[in-house]
Amino acid sequence: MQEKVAQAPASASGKGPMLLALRGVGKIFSNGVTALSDVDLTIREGDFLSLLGPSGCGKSTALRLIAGLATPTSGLLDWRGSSSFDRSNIGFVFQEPTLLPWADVFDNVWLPLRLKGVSRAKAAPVVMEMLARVHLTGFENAVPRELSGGMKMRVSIARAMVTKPRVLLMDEPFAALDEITRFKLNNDLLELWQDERFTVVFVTHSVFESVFLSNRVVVMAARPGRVFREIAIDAPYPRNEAFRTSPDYAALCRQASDVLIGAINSTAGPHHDGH
Amino acid sequence: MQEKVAQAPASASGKGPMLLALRGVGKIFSNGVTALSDVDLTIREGDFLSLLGPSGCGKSTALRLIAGLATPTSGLLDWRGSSSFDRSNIGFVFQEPTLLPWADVFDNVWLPLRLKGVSRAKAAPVVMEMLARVHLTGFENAVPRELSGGMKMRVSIARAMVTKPRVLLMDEPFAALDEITRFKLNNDLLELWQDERFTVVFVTHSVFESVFLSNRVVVMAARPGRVFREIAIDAPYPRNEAFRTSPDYAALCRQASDVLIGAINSTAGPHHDGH
Amino acid sequence: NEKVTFGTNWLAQAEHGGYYQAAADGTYAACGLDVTIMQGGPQVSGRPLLLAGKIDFYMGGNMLQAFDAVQQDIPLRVVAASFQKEPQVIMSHPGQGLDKWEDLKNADQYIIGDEGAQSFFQWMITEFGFDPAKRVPYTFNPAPFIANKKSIQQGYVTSEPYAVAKEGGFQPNLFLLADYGFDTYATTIETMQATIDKRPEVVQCFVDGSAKGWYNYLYGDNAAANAAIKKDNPDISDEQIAFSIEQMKKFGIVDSGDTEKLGIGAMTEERIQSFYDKMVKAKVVPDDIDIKKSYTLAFVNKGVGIELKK
Amino acid sequence: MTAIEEHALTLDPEEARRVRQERLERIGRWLLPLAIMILAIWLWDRICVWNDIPKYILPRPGVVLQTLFDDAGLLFSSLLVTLKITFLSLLLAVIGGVGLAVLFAQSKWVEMSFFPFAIVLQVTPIVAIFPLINIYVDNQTTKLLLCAWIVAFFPILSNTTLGLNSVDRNLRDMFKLNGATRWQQLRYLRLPAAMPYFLGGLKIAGGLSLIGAVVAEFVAGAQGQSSGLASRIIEAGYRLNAPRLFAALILISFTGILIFLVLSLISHLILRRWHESALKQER
Amino acid sequence: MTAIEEHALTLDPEEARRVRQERLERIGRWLLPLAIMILAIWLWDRICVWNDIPKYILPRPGVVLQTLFDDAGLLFSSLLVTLKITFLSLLLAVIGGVGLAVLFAQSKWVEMSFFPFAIVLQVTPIVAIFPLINIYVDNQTTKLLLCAWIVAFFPILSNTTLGLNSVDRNLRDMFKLNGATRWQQLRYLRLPAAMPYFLGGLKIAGGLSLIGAVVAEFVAGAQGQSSGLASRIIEAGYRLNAPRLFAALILISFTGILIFLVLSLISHLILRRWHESALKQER
Ligand SMILES: Nc1ncnc2c1ncn2[C@@H]1O[C@H](COP(=O)(O)OP(=O)(O)OP(=O)(O)O)[C@@H](O)[C@H]1O
Ligand SMILES: Nc1ncnc2c1ncn2[C@@H]1O[C@H](COP(=O)(O)OP(=O)(O)OP(=O)(O)O)[C@@H](O)[C@H]1O
Ligand SMILES: [Mg+2]
Ligand SMILES: [Mg+2]
Repeated sequence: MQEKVAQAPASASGKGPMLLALRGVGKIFSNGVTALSDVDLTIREGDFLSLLGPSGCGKSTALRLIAGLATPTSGLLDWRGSSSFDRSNIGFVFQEPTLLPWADVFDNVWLPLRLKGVSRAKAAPVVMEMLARVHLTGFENAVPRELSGGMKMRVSIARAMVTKPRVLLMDEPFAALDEITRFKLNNDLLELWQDERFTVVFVTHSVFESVFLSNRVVVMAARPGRVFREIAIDAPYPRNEAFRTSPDYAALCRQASDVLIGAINSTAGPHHDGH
Repeated sequence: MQEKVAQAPASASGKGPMLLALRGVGKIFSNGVTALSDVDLTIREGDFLSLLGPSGCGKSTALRLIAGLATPTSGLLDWRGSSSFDRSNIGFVFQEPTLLPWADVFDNVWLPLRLKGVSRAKAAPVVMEMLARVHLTGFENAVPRELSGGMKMRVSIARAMVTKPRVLLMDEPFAALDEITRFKLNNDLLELWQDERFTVVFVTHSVFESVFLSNRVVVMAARPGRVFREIAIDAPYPRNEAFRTSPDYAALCRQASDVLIGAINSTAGPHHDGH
Repeated sequence: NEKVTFGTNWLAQAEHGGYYQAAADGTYAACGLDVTIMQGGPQVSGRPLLLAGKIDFYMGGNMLQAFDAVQQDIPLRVVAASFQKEPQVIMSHPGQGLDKWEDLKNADQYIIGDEGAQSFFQWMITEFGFDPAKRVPYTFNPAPFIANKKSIQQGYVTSEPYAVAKEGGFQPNLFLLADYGFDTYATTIETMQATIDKRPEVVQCFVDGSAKGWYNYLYGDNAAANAAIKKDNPDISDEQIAFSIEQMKKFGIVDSGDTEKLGIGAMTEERIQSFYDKMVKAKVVPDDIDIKKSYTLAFVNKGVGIELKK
Repeated sequence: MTAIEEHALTLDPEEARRVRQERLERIGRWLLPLAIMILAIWLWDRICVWNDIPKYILPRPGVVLQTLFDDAGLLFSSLLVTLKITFLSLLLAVIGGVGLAVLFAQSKWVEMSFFPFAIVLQVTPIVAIFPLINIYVDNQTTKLLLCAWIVAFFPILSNTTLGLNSVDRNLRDMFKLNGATRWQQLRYLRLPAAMPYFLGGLKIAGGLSLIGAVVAEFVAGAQGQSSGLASRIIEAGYRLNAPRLFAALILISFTGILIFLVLSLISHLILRRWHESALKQER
Repeated sequence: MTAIEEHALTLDPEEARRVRQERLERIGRWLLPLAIMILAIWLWDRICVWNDIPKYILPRPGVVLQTLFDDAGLLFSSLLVTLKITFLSLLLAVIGGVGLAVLFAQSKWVEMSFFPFAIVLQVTPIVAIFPLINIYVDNQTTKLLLCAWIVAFFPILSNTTLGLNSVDRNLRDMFKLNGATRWQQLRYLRLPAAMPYFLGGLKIAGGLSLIGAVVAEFVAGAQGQSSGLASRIIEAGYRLNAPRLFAALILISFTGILIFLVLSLISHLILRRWHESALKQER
């Protein structure tokens, strides 16, 4: 809320105050896999930052580091400006739905609010609104195993957004959705973002999606996972169907695509040689 | 193998002998949800059929019915021509990776062969080749929890293909992969399909992918799940990057997209009204 | 030599001395038996083995169970009574108002084992007004008795009083049940009618051997028997054994009354009948049991071994 | 409709087999166990007859049944006494087991420090420590409960601890991220997730608390007049009254089976919406 | 590097707290349980002294320790006898429990038909049926094993059955699709999936087979020289040799803890690569 006031009007490249900087961050898992190596990345308040990169390049790992669910084995995370950033201000959409299997859809979405002490009755309107946003009205009482893959993912998205977090970390939230629904949700998300000016770090596999949504696209390369190139998407917001069909968009997509191809080809390791 | 001989040369629309027909198939789950209603669909040998449709429209359910993992509550499946079709000739890529959590990547891919009595040593070259195809060389000894989401999915794909099944059912196999890798795997799959002439039923959310790969796209609509329209993709095989940039392709994609929008809008139910 | 097995009802102790003696010094062997002694324990019951014919002889506690057997149509016979007196005592703390038999029922707690509860305690209830609600099981550890001055506990006159005196540091009052009318024979030798019918000589040999064994154990050199006892039950101490023997002599447990003439193991019809009548009167057993079926005097009262008494 | 279905049956023999088997299974599910039970009883009878086993060793089932009828008053009032201890001790086992498991789940320290004591309780023979209990506990019911509880609590503790530690990592992360307190994490995540394990432990503990109640009475004795089945067994054993002994045993066995069935039902009702072990295979 | 890390510590107090706690935990994990154990023993001693508890009721730990030393020969040879029965019966419990669970997993019919018998075994007091065993089983070791087995097998059976029924539905479908035989499904899917449950049952059964061995000996009696700890306990109790009694109890307790630790280690080694309960929280 305060951010909205403190914030410069909607702009393309992040000009907000710095929220978080990853400085030389590396992550080596105990089995010896280097998931991330020497990642430098600055995230500004109000950024819509997309992470793009081949499978296994460390996108999810980066998100987990940012959320504080994992700690870097080298380097550091600098939450300057909000030195003790309250992690319950983070909304996280995991790559897998991660729902409580024993709770129904309503309870799953209610959960974050419940943990903050909001009663069922009080939470109900908010929860129902979020469910409507992800087109799940009518499924409040279904348990996860009665849902399709995409529906589960949408419950997960609703849950992450229900608290109106200041920072939203999303790990391929729309991967399991058809393109039309995906576009709709893209638009919804952008609208919301412009209204509330939270910060988004968005992992996606779709070049189109990343360009359409974000003001910055960070392309990562694998083995070891690292930042390959950063692309500023300087198109103005609001973006809509017109933007989606504009030549600017196409050009940016091509550019991002080329960078991604570069990233994939730069990947060391034997398994890409054959192709 | 015999199919290859019996088969007319690679053609766009399915002209092979009928493999399976769904006749008025409906599926109502015990919680009362109608997942499928009155679905008629004929699958010919050698078809590459894509199922396209909004989330929750019953694509996965249809695949499970075909595989015999579920039974229709009305209508019937007609495996004419191969009256007692051997289900172990089916390869299935589940929507979720569905790996054995205690087994490493090699063992997971080896599993279908192992169940057919193939020893580790004998299976090794095949397994390693499949792993190379999905770019996972070097990860043979990792267990699933040490893999990224996309890597898990690729293991699952490798597992489904390792037995060289006659029928391949794939439930959004590439959804968790970046576009570049996805394109590569698309090409690989097509090549393989043309060589071996197995039958593919392919669930995807990507209009582009469905058009690029298949000779028939079946668009489904939700609530109740049903076949909305079938689109024949009459472009000749082999298809390659040239096809991907051709105006034909773009037109077909636009057509499929429009049908999909129609399907989504035709969906009954309250949750789409607000949008 | 014919192999026979004798089951006792407790871990090896001096109260089984006569049998160990006869087994150790060759008395049984002399009349053609190769006897194995199978020791029992607090939760071990050998009687079913006797009933099933897996063992040949079993050590009965008192006559009541023999009566029960008749009642259940079980062809089980008492062939000899090693103890003329039931060595069972009730112990109480001195100076706690529990110094007289009549006062014992006022104790806070009666610590009585399961078997006791089914036999002499029934008699104590009906005959002397003990309160069944105050009974707690005796798990064969006298610590609760020592700890609770207002409690009474069962015990063998030959055994528990020693441990209580040694560890508790006081001499408990001892009330020998036999002195208050519970005049059953004890530590009997039981066998099945089939054994008596088919192998009377074996029964005779065992009864005679046991009698001789007891004489030798009580009055002769019992070192070998004690060694055998300690082998079976390494926890038992020499002092304890000495105490038990002394008490058996002092109270005439094994050798007193009828045994003077009839020899160890003696039983008389009159005594059994009189005990039965008492128990009927106390409503411990029904009055329609043909107790003649519970014993036979064919193998005892022959004065065997009296000459060994020094 | 039926025509179509029949058509399906001819078309797909595997399917046909499945349907037939399902129908059979529905009947067999209740009939077969009953048949086996009857067969077992018949076999018991035959064994007694064939081997000429005298009734004071192993009475024939008919005799036992007769006794069960004749002594019904005595036996069932005893059963009630035993059942009281059983249920109370099961309740205590649940409270104690879950309570301790929750405590242990708080930190590895606490677990490592106090689990040994739980094991000591589990492996200590009650007979051996009963004198201590007898000296320091006055109330008879308390003594019985304590003994029965010692026998029954461990499986619940062990299984619940395992369950609390088996929570999916991603869900745990999700809770952490949402700033859940320890208590909330326990209440909304770990306890529900541990449910299947806990219920498994409960099913073990159900039988154990019954046997615990019997053993407790063996060791701690009857409570005045109102003596439970253990006293009946001891008495019958001492009196060489085998039919009554077996009647009491049969009563205990059926009670055990009943407790198990009830606990299974509870378990099924709690888990049926989400846990694999309770889900109906929907096809 | 350290400079950077220190910088990180100042920047993120939560992180700093975590690191500190981790370090503490690593030490505390072994130190604390030891300290608590020592504290408990000290408390035991104090209670004895404060309340003037005579040594025939509850001897002071020093005395018990002394006895443990003095009677080491006797006690440890008895322990060995008991341990033999314990391990053999645990082995049989594993074989029997898993075997039955596998059998029951074959079909609901079999489970419904034979589970009742397993429950009957679980709830039958050994004391009551021992006479029967005693009559029909000749070998003393067999008798003891049978008793201990009856006590120990049920948790393994129950937990393994639960585990075999808790297999993920999708994995089951995958096997079905690949034409896995019943045996293959068991071997490659259900048994590995049931592992965590089985190991949980094993941890319960470990203690139970120890107590089962002791109880068996209580019931079946000692046999000549090679008598186990139960005989020591009975006789020591009867003779009011409390120090020896408690020395024997302590020996049983420590054996129980040791068995539990060993089984926990085995469980950890088997599960550590994949199951939540054994995974190190990697951050
Ligand atoms: N728990 C773990 N233990 C060991 N290695 C891991 C673990 N999690 C991930 N990795 C490894 O770290 C690397 C990066 O994984 P990550 O999940 O961050 O990839 P990603 O970019 O999200 O991929 P995807 O797009 O497929 O989800 C991979 O090589 C993976 O094998
Ligand atoms: N086991 C089940 N029990 C009850 N309802 C179910 C079950 N599985 C699926 N459904 C319902 O059936 C419908 C179709 O599900 P299905 O998984 O086939 O959708 P889908 O087309 O694969 O969707 P997605 O693209 O999101 O994966 C959904 O409405 C879902 O809620
Ligand atoms: Mg990922
Ligand atoms: Mg689906």
